[in-house]
Amino acid sequence: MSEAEERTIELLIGPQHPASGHMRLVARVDGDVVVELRPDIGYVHRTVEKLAEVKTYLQVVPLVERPALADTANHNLGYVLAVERLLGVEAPPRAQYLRTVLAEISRIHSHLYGLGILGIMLGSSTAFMWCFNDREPLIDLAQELTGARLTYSYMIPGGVRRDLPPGFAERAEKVFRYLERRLKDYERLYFRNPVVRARTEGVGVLTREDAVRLGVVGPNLRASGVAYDVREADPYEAYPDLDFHVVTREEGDCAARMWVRVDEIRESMRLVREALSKIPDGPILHERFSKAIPPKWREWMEEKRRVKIPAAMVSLRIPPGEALSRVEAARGELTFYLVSDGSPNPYRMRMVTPSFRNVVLFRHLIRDCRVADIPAIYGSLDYFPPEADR
Amino acid sequence: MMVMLDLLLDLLLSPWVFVPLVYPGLVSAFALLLFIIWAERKMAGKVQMRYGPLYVLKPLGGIIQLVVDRIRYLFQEPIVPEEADAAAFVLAPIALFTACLLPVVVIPVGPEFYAFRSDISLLAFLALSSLAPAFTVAVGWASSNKFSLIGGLREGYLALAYEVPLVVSALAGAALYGTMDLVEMAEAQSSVWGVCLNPLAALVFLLLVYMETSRFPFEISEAESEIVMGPFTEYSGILYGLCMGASYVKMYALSLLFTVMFLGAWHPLPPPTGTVLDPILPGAVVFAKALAVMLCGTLLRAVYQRYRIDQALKISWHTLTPLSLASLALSALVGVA
Amino acid sequence: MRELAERVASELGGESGESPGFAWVRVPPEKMLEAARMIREAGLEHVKAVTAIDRPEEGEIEVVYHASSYEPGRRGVLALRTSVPRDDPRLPSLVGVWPSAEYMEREQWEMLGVVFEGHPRLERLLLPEDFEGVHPLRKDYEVRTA
Amino acid sequence: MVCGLAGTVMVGELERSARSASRWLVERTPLRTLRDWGTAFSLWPVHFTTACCGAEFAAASAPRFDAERFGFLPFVGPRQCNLMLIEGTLTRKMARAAVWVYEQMPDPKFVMAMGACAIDGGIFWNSYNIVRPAEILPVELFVPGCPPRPEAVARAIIELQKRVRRGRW
Repeated sequence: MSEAEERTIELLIGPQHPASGHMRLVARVDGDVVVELRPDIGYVHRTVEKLAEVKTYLQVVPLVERPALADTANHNLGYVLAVERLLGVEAPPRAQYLRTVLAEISRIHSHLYGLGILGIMLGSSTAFMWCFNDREPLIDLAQELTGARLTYSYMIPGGVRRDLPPGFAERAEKVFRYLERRLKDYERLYFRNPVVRARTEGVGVLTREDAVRLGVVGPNLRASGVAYDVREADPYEAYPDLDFHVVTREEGDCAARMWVRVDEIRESMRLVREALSKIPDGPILHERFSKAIPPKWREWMEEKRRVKIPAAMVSLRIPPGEALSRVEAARGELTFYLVSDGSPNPYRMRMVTPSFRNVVLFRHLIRDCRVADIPAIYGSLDYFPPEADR
Repeated sequence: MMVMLDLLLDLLLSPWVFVPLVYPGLVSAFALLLFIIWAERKMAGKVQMRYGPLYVLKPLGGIIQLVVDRIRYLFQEPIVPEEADAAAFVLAPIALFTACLLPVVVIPVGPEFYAFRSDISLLAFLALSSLAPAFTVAVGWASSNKFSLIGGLREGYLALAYEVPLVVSALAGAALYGTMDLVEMAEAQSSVWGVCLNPLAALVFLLLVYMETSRFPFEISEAESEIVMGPFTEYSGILYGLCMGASYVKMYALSLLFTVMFLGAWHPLPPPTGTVLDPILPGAVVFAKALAVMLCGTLLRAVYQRYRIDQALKISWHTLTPLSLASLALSALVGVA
Repeated sequence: MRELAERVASELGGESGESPGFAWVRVPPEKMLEAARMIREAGLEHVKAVTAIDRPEEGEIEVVYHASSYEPGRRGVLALRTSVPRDDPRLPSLVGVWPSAEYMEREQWEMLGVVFEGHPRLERLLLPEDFEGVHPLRKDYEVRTA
Repeated sequence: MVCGLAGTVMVGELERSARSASRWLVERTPLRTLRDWGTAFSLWPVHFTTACCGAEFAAASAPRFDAERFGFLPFVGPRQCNLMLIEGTLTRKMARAAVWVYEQMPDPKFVMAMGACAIDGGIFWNSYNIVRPAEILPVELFVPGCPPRPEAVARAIIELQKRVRRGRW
């Protein structure tokens, strides 16, 4: 054991530790300074890619959502876009708007989940409780639109399953006004709190070159000054006709990542308001599938404003081919690479989630910093282990 | 037989037995423990827009939640890990609890009702209260767990950081009245309270009370999100009850001292009721003020996050120590005038 | 992206094509490092996904790197694909060119057994220890369906 | 107060007799109901999120569904907790960690399996990396749902409290 080895002790911040989520951080610590940290992930590896190869295209929709429970709409959207590009099908405009509305609502309450986790990592149970309490009105909005709290399975290849309930826009407006008022209180207690600023400013700085070199995604990338957002780089669904500008910060430290998420909440609220005001009328399911539905069910669909999934979609066979779809999930860019071989099951589904691309940050960021910085940096990365392990 | 009873009653009511046992001593500390942690969870709940413990006793808002927790600790299996040093593991928390409770003996209850009086009783209090960090380090070492070792060492760092300015600001308070005897100090505050004379010393003293008992902005030795429960990680059952209670009891002792020195101990004096309780009434005023100080101390849990240890040390060495020296100069000035 | 794919294919004697969502260029395994450096100079500085697809009928494993860039103007996705024999899948690791591919290559090694030579830390990532030598994402690894 | 400490400090015969005396005392009905009532209202779950149901468990202790009304305070160390909530899928690696944490917890301890994945694998039933918690831990209560709604978690807590108060554990 060399002399340096002698003085360092190895801290296993294991799966059962308030600062580690579902993974183990093996930290080599010398006194109060962290010499080196190695993430040991794989505790929630539930083999989504292997299971996708034995399920039909429609059965994969709920499977793809489970890993990222805090932000299911964007994962569902990513997979459905990949299938639609394979089929060469486009969802009708109204369905695209509905998808954008649900994706943005899911982004807002996923950011609040991330800010809540950062709050409890810094030690303030109030920030955690406030963030998780203010998630609830948004979950109610999503529940009104789709019927489920978190796992919506709302988007199917070719459209969406339900239409907008009446009076949704007014309720959404009420929730957003409440959230804006709350964000002002957050600034006094949480974001501008002198203790939080002392703990997060200048901690875990990610320079612009490192962020680009390591392929980091999402708010962690935009906090280092790189103005890259898939909604603006490769606009999908209804984003081209909504005026959307990317939120970035320059410093790249924990506070900047926190502030990017706060500004993105405000940005998403504006996007949902605009989408709800400009939503066109029309069918919510692509006619390739809706003409396969027997006429008796079709009036039921118009009258109930819901979709009955046709048999043609359940046993969907896609000719051999491959497609790639990119979606801006709450935690970053989500890539789906789908290879089909004509059978009802996908031949190979590759799902690279944003948290998996942020794993490289642990080893890079948490180096020669304090032991107390480990939870601060971990919380600011908004890293969701089940999504990274898939 | 009756004589025996009277003798016993006199003995119980005599200050030497009453003070350590009942009022500022054991019984009131335990009763306070049960109340203050419940109050903390309820206040944190109120700030966080929720109820806090409720269904234990719904009409009274779950006030006996801590009684229930203590019962659970009592019947929980006290685990002693093999690689831990069994004797030190069990005795250290008991020593820690007594070390935190010991200084309370010096606090006078009334103008002529006190257990221990000497012209340097303030120094006796400070000496006794500086025993506790040593036992926290012992607790941290005894449970042979990396996290608790770090927690214990952190307590060691912090102990140095807060003892020095604490003693200096206490001396500044004493210099106001020119004496170190707590009873004379209390008497001298009949007209104007210590806080108005030297607010700087009071503020510094209060901040250091929060740092010493690891209240929220400085909850570093048992920082939950970094080193699980600090020195008390390996403790379960009633041993953990003792450890968790120790920091609250130390806060109780220090807030009593803060009340006696700065908040005009028992002034305004309650009217004498002529009953046997007569000498103890001033103590009730001191208890009420100390309780107020503790409640606002425990409210900090709902407001602040947690400092890093180097920031906390920087705060105490760079700002609080010079401030306490300045308060010493200020009280010298005020004393002269 | 399409013209970059043609340029790389013409220079290194591969073929290129277009698929929904990305352009691709196929290159024999030994020319992978060269093609990657050329794509890197063209400005695509990070990798979005590294995928290994097991094709038992052709007896080979196809490895696909999806590269792209954050700079405006070069945000399309170019896939660099190659195929290696199934029984001894060896491939030069591209971590030197694209550091962002490190964890994904490690995962593909663990799941499909594609050995990336020169990878700094080719060790276990997601699977528990008792998966020594077993590569679950291969087609011959059965999963209960009933 | 005495019986808690008796097991650790005394030596030889004295310890065995003290242990049997304390057990006899605790089994008597007045003290037994007191212990069950105390344990029922102070169920502290250990902070050990095994999978994605952790989001709904956090929502259950968030202000809207506030599980702390039942004395249910999510706590950090396994030594101080008496309830372990398996939240969602238990993979092989996490199963080892779950068993370690279960063994670290002091004696009156309960296990609750939350979510369809914890009951019988849920949507990942045919995955090669999944373990059913019932096989490795004595599970008291199963909470269905994927993820179960916070009301279901609150209902499970009340159910466990009734069972503990009746002393059947």
